Amino acid sequence: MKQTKLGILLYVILIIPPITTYMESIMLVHMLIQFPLLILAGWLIGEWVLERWPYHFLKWDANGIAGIILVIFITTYWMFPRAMDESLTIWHIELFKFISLPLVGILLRNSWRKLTIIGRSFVFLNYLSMFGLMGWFYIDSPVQICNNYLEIEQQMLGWGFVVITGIMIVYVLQKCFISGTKSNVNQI
Amino acid sequence: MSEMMVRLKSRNNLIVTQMVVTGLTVIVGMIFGIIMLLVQGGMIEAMPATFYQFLTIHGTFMIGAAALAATAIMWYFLSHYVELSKKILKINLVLFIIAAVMVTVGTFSFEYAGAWTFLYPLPALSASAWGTIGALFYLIGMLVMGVGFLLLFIDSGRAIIKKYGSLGKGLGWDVIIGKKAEKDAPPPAVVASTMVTIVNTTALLSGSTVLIMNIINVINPAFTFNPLLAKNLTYAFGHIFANATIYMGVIVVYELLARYTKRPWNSSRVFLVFWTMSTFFTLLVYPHHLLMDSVMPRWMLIMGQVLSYANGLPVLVVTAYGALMIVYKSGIKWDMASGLAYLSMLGWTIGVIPAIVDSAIVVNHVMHNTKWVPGHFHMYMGLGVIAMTFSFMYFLAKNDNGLKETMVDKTAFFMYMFGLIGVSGSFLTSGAISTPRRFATHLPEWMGPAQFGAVAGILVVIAITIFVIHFIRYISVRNKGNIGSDYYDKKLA
Amino acid sequence: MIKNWRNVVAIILAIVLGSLLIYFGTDGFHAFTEESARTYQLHQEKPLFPRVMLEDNKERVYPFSEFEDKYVLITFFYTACTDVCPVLEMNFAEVYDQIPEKYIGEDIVFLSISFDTKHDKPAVLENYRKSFGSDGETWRMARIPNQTELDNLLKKFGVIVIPEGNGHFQHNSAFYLVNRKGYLEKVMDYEKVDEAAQTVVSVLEKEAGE
Amino acid sequence: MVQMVAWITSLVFMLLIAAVFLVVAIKSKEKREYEPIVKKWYKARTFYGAILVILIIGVSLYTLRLIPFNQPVYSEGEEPTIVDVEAFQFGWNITETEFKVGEPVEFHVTSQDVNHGFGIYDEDMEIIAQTQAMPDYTNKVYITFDEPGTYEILCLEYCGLAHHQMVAELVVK
Repeated sequence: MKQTKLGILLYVILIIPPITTYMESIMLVHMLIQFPLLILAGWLIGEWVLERWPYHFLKWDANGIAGIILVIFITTYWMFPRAMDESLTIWHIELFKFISLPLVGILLRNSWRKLTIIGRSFVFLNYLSMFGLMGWFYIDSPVQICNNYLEIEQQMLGWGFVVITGIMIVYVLQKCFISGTKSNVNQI
Repeated sequence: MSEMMVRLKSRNNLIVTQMVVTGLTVIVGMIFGIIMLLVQGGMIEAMPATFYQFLTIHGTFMIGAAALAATAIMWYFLSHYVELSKKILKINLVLFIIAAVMVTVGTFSFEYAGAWTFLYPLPALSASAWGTIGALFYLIGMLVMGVGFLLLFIDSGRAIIKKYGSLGKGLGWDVIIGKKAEKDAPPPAVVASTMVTIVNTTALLSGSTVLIMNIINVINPAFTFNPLLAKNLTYAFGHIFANATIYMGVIVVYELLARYTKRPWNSSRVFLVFWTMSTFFTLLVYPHHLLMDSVMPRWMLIMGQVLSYANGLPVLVVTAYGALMIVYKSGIKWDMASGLAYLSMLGWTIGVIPAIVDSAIVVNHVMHNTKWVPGHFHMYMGLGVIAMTFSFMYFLAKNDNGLKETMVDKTAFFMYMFGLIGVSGSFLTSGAISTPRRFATHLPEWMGPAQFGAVAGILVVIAITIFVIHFIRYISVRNKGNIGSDYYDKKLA
Repeated sequence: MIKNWRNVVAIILAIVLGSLLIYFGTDGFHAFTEESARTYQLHQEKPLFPRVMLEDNKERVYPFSEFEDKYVLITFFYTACTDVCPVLEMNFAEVYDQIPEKYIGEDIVFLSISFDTKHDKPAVLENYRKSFGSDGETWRMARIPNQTELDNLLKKFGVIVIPEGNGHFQHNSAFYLVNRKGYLEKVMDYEKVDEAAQTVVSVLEKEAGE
Repeated sequence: MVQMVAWITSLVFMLLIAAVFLVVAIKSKEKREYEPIVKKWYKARTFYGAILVILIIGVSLYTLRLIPFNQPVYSEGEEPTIVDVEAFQFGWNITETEFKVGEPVEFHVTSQDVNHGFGIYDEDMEIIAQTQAMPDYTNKVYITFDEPGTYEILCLEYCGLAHHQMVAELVVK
C-alpha cells in the first residue's frame, strides 16, 4: 500500500490551487508534466484499486484491450489543443481532467500487464508516431493554436514532443538491436 | 493423425486461404488494369470518373495483393525457423478482407478516386467529385489494412528477437563482425524477414500517420497539415511497402532453388552485408520519388539518386547472381514452381534497370510521372513478386499433394512471361515518348503502346487464371482429406 | 467466445464511450482548437453587439447604435502591431474594394476597432487609416475608451487579447459581420479575402432580392 | 533526347541480363559439382562487383554535374524573365505565356489546392522539363527555349477527375 499512499500524496499536491495554476501557466509543463503526473498518480493508486476489486477487472477486462482502448481515447482527447485551452477556462473540463487522467493511470496499470508483447508494442509504436506528429504540428503551426498560450510556448511544447519521440525511438532501437540476456528479451 | 500434423495442416490452411484471396484479387485487379489500357488505347469508352475509380482500385488491390501474398510466403517459411503466432496471421487476413471491402465500397459506392497514393490534400479536395464518406471509407479501410500488417510485423519481430536475441542478430551482424562463424549465420529466410520487419514497421508507421492526417483533414478541411511533410510520409510509406513485397517474396526463391538443385544457399558474410545495405537503402531512398520537388533539401535529393544506384547492388551482385550460380550446371528439374522462381529473379533484375535509370535527377526531369514509372514496376512487381507468388502456389500444390502439372500450365507459363514483358515494354515505350501517367485519355500518338499493352495484358490474365485454377484444383483435392507429403514439415516433426 | 462476453461488452463500451468523448470534445469533429470551437459557437449563438461608446478617428463620439439599420463589418486590431494587424487591415481593404460601390455607406459600414485604448488615440488612428486607404467615413477606425465596455465586447465576440507587457498583444483575428439589428451574423477567416468578400456580397444581394 | 538515351541504355542492360539468364537456364541441364563453380564464380563476382561500383560512381558524378534545379548563372546584364505559375483544379494561371528564343525563363510554380505536376511539352509532344506544383510551396524550373513554336503545359501529378484536361499553351517566337 506504499504506492497508493504515494499516489494519493502526489494527487493532493497536484490539486493544490497555486501548484495547479503555476503548472498550467506554462504550456509545456501543463501538457508534458502535469498530465503525466496525474496519470502516474492514478497508476500508483491503481495498486489499491486493483487489490480492492480484482475480480471486476478480471471479468470485464481479462485481456486488457477494453482498458487500453479507453486509455487511447482519453489521452487522444487531451492532446487536442482545445481540450487544454478549455481546461483553463471551463471548470467542468478542468474537473474532468483531474478525474479522467488518474483513471487512465489505473486502467493502464491493469491493462498493460495483461496485454501481450504484440499488443504492447502496437500501442507503443502508435504513441511514438502520434507524439512525432504532435511535435511537428506544434512547431510548424503558422498560427497560434491555443488562445491561452503564446506561440513561442507552443513551439517549446512541440520541441518537448520531439524530444520524447526521440527518446522513444532510441528505446525501441536499443530493445530491438542490442540484445541482452535471453530472459529480458522476452519482455520487449 | 499426429498432433503435429494437425497443427501443420491448420497452419497450411490459413496460408492456402490467404493465397486464394491473393489470386482472386490479382485477377480482379488485372482486369481493371486491362480496361484502363483499352480506354487509353481508344478501343472502349469510359467516363473519366470511372477510369480514375478503376485506377484507384487497381493500384490498391495490386499493392494489397502483393503484400498479402508476400507475407504469406514470408510467414510460411519463417515459421519453420521461429515460433510465429497463428492468431495474428488470422487477424491480419480478416482485417485485410474488411479493408478490401471498405476500399471497394468507398470507391464504387461513394465514387472515391484519389488513387492509392491518397496524396494529401486530394482526398479532401476533390473538386466535389467525391464526398467525405467515400474518402473516409477508403482512408479508414487503408488504416485497417495497415493495422493488420503492423501487428504481423510486430509479431515477426518479436519471434525473431526471441529466437536470435535481437534484430541485429537476425540480420547476422554478429557474423559480419566476426563474433560468430559463417556456418551459424541465420538462414536467408530469417535474414530477409528481419529486413522486411524493420523497413515495413517504419513504412506502416509513416503510412498510418499520413492516413490520420488525411482523415482529420477530410473530416474538417479547416484543419490543414504541411503538404511537403505529407508527401514525404506518403512516399516513405508507398515506396518501402511496395519494395518490401519483393524482399519477402524472394524467400521462396531461396528456399525452392536450394531444394530443387540440392545445393545449399547459405548466408555468407557478403550476403549478410548486402542485406544490411538493402535494409538501410530501402529506408533511405524514398526521396527519389520527390526529385521533382526542388523545395526539398538538396542533399536529400542527391542522396535519393546516389542511394538508388547503390540499392541496385545487392540484387545485381548477390541475390540474382546467387540464383544464377545455384542454377548453373546444376541439372535442376524444371517445373512450374522452379521455373516461376527463376523467372521472378529475371523480372526483378531487369525491372531494377529502368528504375535506376529514372532515379538520375536529369532523367527524372523528363521522365518522372510518365508511363516509364509504371513500366518499371510492372516488370518488378508483375514479373517479380507475382511470379514468386505463383511459384509458391505451385510449390504448395506439388509438395502438399503431388498434384500433376499439365501442358496447359506450361503454356500458361510462357503466356504469362511474354504477356508481362509486353505489358511492361509497352509502358516503357510510352514513357520514352513522354506519355503522362494516370491519364484517362490519350493523344492519338500515345495510343499504340496502350493497345499493345492491353492485348498483352489479356494474355497475362488468361495465364493467371490458369494458375489460379490449378491452385483451386489443389484445394479441392486437398479437402478430400488427402493430406499430403510435405517432406519438409515431416522432417521438422 | 461466449465465456468472455463481458470482455466483448467492455470493449464495445470502451469504443462507444471513447468515440462520444472525441465527438463531443470536438463539437462533432468540427473544432479541434478552441479558436475553431469559438467560431462555431458564435455562428450558433449570434450574440448581440453590446452597448459601447466609440471614439473614432475624427474624434467623434457615438454609441454603436449609430450604425443601426446597416451592416457593419468589423476587425479588431492595434496600431503598434507589427505582424498580424497590417495583414489583417490590408485584407480588410481588399474586401472593401470588392464590395460594389452602391452598398458602401448605404447598406454596409466598415469599422476597425482598436483594443489598445491607451495608445491608439484618435490622432494615431487618423494617421494609421491613411496607410490602408480608408476614407474615415465608410470605413472608420475607432477605439472604445471605457475599458469595461471594451472587455465586455471582446468577451461577447470571443476576441482574445493577451497583453505581452511590452506594448504588444497576442490576439486572434477575423472579420466579423454584424447585421442591421446589431447581431453577429458571420465570422470569417481574414486570410481568405475573396471568400469573405463573396460572403458579404451574397448577404447584401440576398436582402436586395427580397 | 534524354528519353531516347534512357530507353536505349535500359534496353541494352535489360537484354544483357535476359541473355545471361537464358544462357544459365540452358546450361542448367548439365550437372556438375557445386564446389568448383562456387570457387570460380565467387572470384568473378568480386571483379564484376568492383566494375559495377566504379560504373555507379562514374555515372553519379557525370549525371550530378548539372542538376536541373540549380539556378543557372546568368551573364552580366542578363535578367531572367520570372513567370509565376499557379495550378488549380483544373487549370493554370500563368502570368506570362509568350517568350523569345534564347530568353532565360524562371517558372515559379505553386498550387492553389492539391498537388499538380507542371510539365512542359515541346512541339513534338516530348517533355523538356517539369516540376511539381504543390500548395504552400514554390518550386522553380529554369529553362531557355531554343526553338520557336507552341509549347504545351500538361499536368503530371494526378489531381482529380479532370487531371488530363489541365492544358495550357506557351508561345515561343
